[in-house]
Amino acid sequence: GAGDTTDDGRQRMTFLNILPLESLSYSAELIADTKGFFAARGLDVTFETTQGSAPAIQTVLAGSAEITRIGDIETMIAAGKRGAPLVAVGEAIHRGTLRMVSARDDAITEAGQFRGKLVGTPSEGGTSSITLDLVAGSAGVPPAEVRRQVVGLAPGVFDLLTTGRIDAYIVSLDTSVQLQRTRPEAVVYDPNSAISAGAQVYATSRATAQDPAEQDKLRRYMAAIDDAVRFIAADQATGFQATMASISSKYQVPALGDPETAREALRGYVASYTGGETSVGISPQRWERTYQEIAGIGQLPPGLDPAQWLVAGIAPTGTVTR
Amino acid sequence: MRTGAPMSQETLVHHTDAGPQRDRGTAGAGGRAVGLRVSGVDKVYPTRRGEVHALSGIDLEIGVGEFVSLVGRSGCGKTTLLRVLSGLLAPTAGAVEAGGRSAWVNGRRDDAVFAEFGLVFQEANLFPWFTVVDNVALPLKLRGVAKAERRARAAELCATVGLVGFEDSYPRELSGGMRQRAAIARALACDPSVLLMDEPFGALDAMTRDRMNLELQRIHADSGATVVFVTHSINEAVFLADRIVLLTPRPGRIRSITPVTLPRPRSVEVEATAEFGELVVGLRRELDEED
Amino acid sequence: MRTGAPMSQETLVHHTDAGPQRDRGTAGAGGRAVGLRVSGVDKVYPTRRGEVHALSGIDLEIGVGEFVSLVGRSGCGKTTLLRVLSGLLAPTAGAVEAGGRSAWVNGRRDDAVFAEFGLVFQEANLFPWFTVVDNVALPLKLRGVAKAERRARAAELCATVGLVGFEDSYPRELSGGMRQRAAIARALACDPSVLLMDEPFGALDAMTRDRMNLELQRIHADSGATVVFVTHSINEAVFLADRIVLLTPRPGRIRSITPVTLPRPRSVEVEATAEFGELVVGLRRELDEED
Amino acid sequence: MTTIEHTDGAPAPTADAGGEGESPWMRRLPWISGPVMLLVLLGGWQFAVSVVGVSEFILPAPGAVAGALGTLLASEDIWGHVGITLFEVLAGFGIALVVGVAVGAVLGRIAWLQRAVQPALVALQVVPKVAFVPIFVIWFGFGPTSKIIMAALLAFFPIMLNVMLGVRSVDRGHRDVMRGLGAGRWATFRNMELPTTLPYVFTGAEVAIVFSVIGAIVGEYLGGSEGLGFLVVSSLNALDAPRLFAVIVLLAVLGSLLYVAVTTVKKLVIPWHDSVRTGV
Amino acid sequence: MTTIEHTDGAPAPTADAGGEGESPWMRRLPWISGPVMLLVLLGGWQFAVSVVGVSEFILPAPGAVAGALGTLLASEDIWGHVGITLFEVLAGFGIALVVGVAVGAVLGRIAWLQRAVQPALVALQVVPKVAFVPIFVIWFGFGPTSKIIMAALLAFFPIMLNVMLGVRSVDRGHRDVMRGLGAGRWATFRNMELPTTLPYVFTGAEVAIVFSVIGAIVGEYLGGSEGLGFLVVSSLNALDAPRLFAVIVLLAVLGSLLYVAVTTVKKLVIPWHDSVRTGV
Ligand SMILES: Nc1ncnc2c1ncn2[C@@H]1O[C@H](COP(=O)(O)OP(=O)(O)OP(=O)(O)O)[C@@H](O)[C@H]1O
Ligand SMILES: Nc1ncnc2c1ncn2[C@@H]1O[C@H](COP(=O)(O)OP(=O)(O)OP(=O)(O)O)[C@@H](O)[C@H]1O
Ligand SMILES: [Mg+2]
Ligand SMILES: [Mg+2]
Repeated sequence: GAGDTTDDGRQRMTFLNILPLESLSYSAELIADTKGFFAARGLDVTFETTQGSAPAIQTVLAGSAEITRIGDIETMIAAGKRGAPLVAVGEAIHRGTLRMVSARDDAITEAGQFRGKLVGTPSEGGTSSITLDLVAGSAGVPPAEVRRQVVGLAPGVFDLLTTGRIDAYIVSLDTSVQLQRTRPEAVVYDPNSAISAGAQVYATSRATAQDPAEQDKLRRYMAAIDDAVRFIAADQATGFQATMASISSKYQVPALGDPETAREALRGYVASYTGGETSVGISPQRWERTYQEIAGIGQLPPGLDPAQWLVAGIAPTGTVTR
Repeated sequence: MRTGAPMSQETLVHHTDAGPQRDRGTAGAGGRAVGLRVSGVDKVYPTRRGEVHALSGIDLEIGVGEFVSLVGRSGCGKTTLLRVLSGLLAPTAGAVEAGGRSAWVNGRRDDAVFAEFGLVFQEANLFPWFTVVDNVALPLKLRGVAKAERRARAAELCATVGLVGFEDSYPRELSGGMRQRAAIARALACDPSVLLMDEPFGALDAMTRDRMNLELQRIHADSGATVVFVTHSINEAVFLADRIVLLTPRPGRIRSITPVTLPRPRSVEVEATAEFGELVVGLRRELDEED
Repeated sequence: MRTGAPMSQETLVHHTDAGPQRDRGTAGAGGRAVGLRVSGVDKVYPTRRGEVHALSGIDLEIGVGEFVSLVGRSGCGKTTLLRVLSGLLAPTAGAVEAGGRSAWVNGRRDDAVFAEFGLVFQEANLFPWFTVVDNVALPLKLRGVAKAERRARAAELCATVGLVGFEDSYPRELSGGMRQRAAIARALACDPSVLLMDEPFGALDAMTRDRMNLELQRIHADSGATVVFVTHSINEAVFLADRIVLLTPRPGRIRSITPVTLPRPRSVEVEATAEFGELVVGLRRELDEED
Repeated sequence: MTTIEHTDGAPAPTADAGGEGESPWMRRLPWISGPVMLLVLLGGWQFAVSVVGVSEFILPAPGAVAGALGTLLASEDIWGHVGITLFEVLAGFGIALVVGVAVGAVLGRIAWLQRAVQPALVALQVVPKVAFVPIFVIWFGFGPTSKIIMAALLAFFPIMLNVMLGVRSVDRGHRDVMRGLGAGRWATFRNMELPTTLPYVFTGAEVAIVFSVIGAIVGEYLGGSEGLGFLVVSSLNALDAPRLFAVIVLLAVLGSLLYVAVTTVKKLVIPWHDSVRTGV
Repeated sequence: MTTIEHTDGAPAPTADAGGEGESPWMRRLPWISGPVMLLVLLGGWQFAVSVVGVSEFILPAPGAVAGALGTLLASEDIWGHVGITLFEVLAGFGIALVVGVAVGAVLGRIAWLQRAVQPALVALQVVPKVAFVPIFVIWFGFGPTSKIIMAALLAFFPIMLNVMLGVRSVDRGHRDVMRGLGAGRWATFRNMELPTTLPYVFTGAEVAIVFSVIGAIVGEYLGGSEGLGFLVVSSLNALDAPRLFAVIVLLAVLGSLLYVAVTTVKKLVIPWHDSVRTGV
């Protein structure tokens, strides 16, 4: 709903989450909402869920929502390979949040070990699969030598590991934390040690990013996210007491049911928040590096200018300190 | 149509005792205004095994208010002819007219022509989802008669056909003969000006049948309706009809048309008269000759 | 059962001219071995509107090879009694026996008792997915007769009932009377030792009916089958039966049992005899008295 | 020779039993068999978990699920989710019923039209709806509309095909009666085709209500943050197996209740039909 | 007074037209209407893209899709995917047909059993299958088995319910005939219930074949790396809209062909039934 305002004069905008909103992955959004950072910036943000990033991109391109948060890989492929008028305007999670889980008796701790393995992915042809290509590629393993199998996402997938149906599978940061706590035999591999791709960026359509009125909303949105990220990072000192309380005041996040796991996951997210050069900005150098990595495994044509898919001046500059 | 004209007895005698082919071609309505007319009607049923020629060169005029019986051997085409007359079956060739209007226009039935027809089929064809009284009241319902009124009229008709006490039964709770009687009541419900009946009393015992015959005669006299009545009982045909049309099979043709000049109203005693006996014997002989 | 025993004529006369309640209670099989026996049979149909008492206190013994006709007014319970005899309907009270075995054991039908029964229903009940010859051959198919053999036998039966040329037609391509004849052929297909027929000739013209009557008489004589034959024609009942059971309605009770001692085989001329006439008139009078 | 007296308590003889109503024993049966089946299911489940040793992440123990169900039912917003899903299912089913009966009745009578549009209808069915989620969003927004459409799409086909079968199964004799009475299209539909077709409509509806539930849930998977389908996804994401199965139990109960509602309506609307008198 | 002569070429009169076979015109109609409908569809589609301006990432232009379809069909492994999906659909449908007819026939005859197990069958239907994917995988592996089960599950219900309706719609007179002949259960089924039920089975099968396609595709979404469902998801995730729609077109064609196959079999198997004689 572009242009609409609420009774008290706040502007409405829609954010698309590609997972259920009630997950720690969206802590920044949840805090910005519950702590009133959006309201303070004159925004009334509606969260809508789409299943996966592809519909989110399509919906943003169609103008039915202003902004979404997706992987840098998807953004580049959409813009670079498909020519979609999609641009990144900010980045809150600077380090990849995907993790590869394997079982202790056949643990995977290095990229090279993926050769010949059967890896479960949540969905076919998406970020997780390309991330796996990148990881394997970083150790000189061609993508074709890593077999993969869509296993979806369910509590029982880990048992496919233990029964030997798969050798590893790809999960999100929260899930990996939870698995490590509930399944002692789980071994987690962090792809950030091998690749620089994997950040999560705020994306919008080029048309939205170029419209001055919309630009203003986006700017305020990113500012509120900046506030939220700083709030959470600062809250680490108190063991995320305030963060968890604030989120729980409005949202029923299942992960908060187990505060220890939640703290662990939040620590991971804070590491990701603070892992960039600026708080919510995109580092052009890293952006370029990511492009090179993806082009290196043939998922993007070589010789493009990835800066084309960036719109600077929307995310506030400034760094966070932990 | 609801003129209540008394039955005229001056119908022309078309029947002679000469050879079996006599009287084919034109069969007049007997001096009355023509109510139903079929001319040159052929009916061929296409089946997987080839064509079945059910009717061939049927010409027949039926006067307004006339009572015509159709007799003939099983499978000779009586039902087919009745269905052609009722507009339910398109003839393969030939024309059908009712009340001076052509029934078929460009291969489509002209529904208006058949609006005042009452039909009784060889099967009862009651709707299992309606009770007896609702089945009987159906024609009234279609004409928009109010519920209370049509139920009252239907109850009356149930009494006429001897179904008192079964008004609220479902058809499956009736015996075969009772079902057929309900179907007759349904056909009478909207005071039809043309009544086409296909062996309506076939499933009835003699007593009930006699009573129904008298009832039908009364209805015919009171309403002045044109009636075409298929039966396999020659006695019944003679008892009821002004003219008797005899069909021969394969393909169905009109073999003869016999006028019945017995005075009306006829009582059961008429069956004992010599004239009645002669007519019956004559017709039976004709039927027997076929072999 | 396939004894081919000649018809014995020494059946006991149970019928007297005394009051309408005479002869109820026991109705013997007339000196033969008992083929079918019902005793104290009551049938009550429960309906939404309360109970319909269709049969009350029926006691009847039918001898092996005997031909019994059931007559009575429409709705008096003929079909109900036939269905009870055929084991299709459980009596509300009372016992049914066939060939000395009880038909109902703990509320379940003993199928073996009815294995050699042939049934003709008031409706033809042909299967629309079978051709005429396949419909007729169905009982043979169920008995495991080879295809060629059963088709040959079925074709013979089609000829018996006058359906030559229609063997490969589907039922919907037949006239009403032809369908009923196919149903009769089906009932005859497995040479039943007991034949239960519900107004089988109701839809036939007089000629065809006479022929079928003669045919049925021949079959009965040749096979020695026990036959129970529902009809609404008293003439037909007298012509065919050894004994005539007259039912009165509401609830259905046996009013009288009339033995017919006319010599067999009977030809059409028997209808002109005084004895025949007396029997018909007597039965008709009895029926008329009911009102 | 035994004399039988059928009294009310004894099981009715099988012959013509249909016509004689059903015994009270039959009517009470589901109330006995239901719990028995449930116990068997729970037993088998518990057996799988504790003896076969199926991982509790794949199949949590019944006790754990019961606990999660308790928590779920105690939470305030569960009824909101149930209500949303119920609304979507009923709305989708209602649309499918009306459109399915209308389209089925028309196509059943007009053979050339049926031949003409059938391929399109089939294609519409098999096309994967995931592909159209963004179009749905653009056209209908994020609300329940797209889920209702999903439910209606899945429910439509069985109803339509069954109505078509029903309209074509009309007895020829009955059709003759109506044509003989010169009944118009509407009167014919009202008095003959509809009653003939109702048993078919109900069979279609029994299939359809189940598929509308599936449709609504799938719709909720694909987008939105409300309803039981969303709870399934969020439990999956939270790796909360007991809660997942608790939601599944809720869904199974909801589906069964809706199904029972349809069969109950059937019994009220078409008491004359054999499919009612001999059971269900 | 006009004299009518119905010759072969003229449209048959509506009265009893059903009994007189269908005109050649009718038989040719789908071959005319099909392309016409296709053109209308393509026109509307092109209109949406070029005039309404739906984004090409949501709805690519027909031309782009045709191009992608060409590429897709030219690639070698597409037939492998089609084959896998076809196999899953047919296997699932076959299982559903056999089990559905058997269960439907049994439940249709034994009312108490039907009452007892119906709730379980309904619950089985509405339960979201995503939750059981890991169980499926552990029990049946990643192969086509779990997709076949999915297809069979979705297809089973309409067949079963229609068979139940069919068995209960058996004419009472026909039943009397078989009981009068002392026919056993199997003979009764073979000669009476099956022929009566076949039109219902086919209506169920028409619904079911469509739902097996849906089931197999959904199964492929949830796991596995083969088949058209896999191609849908991978195209979707790669944001390759033209390819996505090319796969959808393939699916629509596949589904329609399967549907036409079922109706063709119907025409061969039950030529006597009205639903055949009055059109498809
Ligand atoms: N299924 C049923 N349910 C309720 N009542 C029934 C049922 N079948 C028959 N009846 C009633 O039982 C009585 C006897 O019916 P039955 O069919 O035996 O008569 P019938 O002598 O065969 O008559 P007809 O000569 O007309 O066929 C009738 O009053 C009828 O209404
Ligand atoms: N729908 C049909 N398809 C093919 N042939 C048919 C059809 N209906 C009737 N016939 C054939 O047409 C002929 C005449 O049938 P019709 O029903 O008119 O006879 P009918 O005189 O009414 O006989 P009945 O007294 O036995 O009812 C028969 O040979 C029959 O086989
Ligand atoms: Mg006839
Ligand atoms: Mg009867």
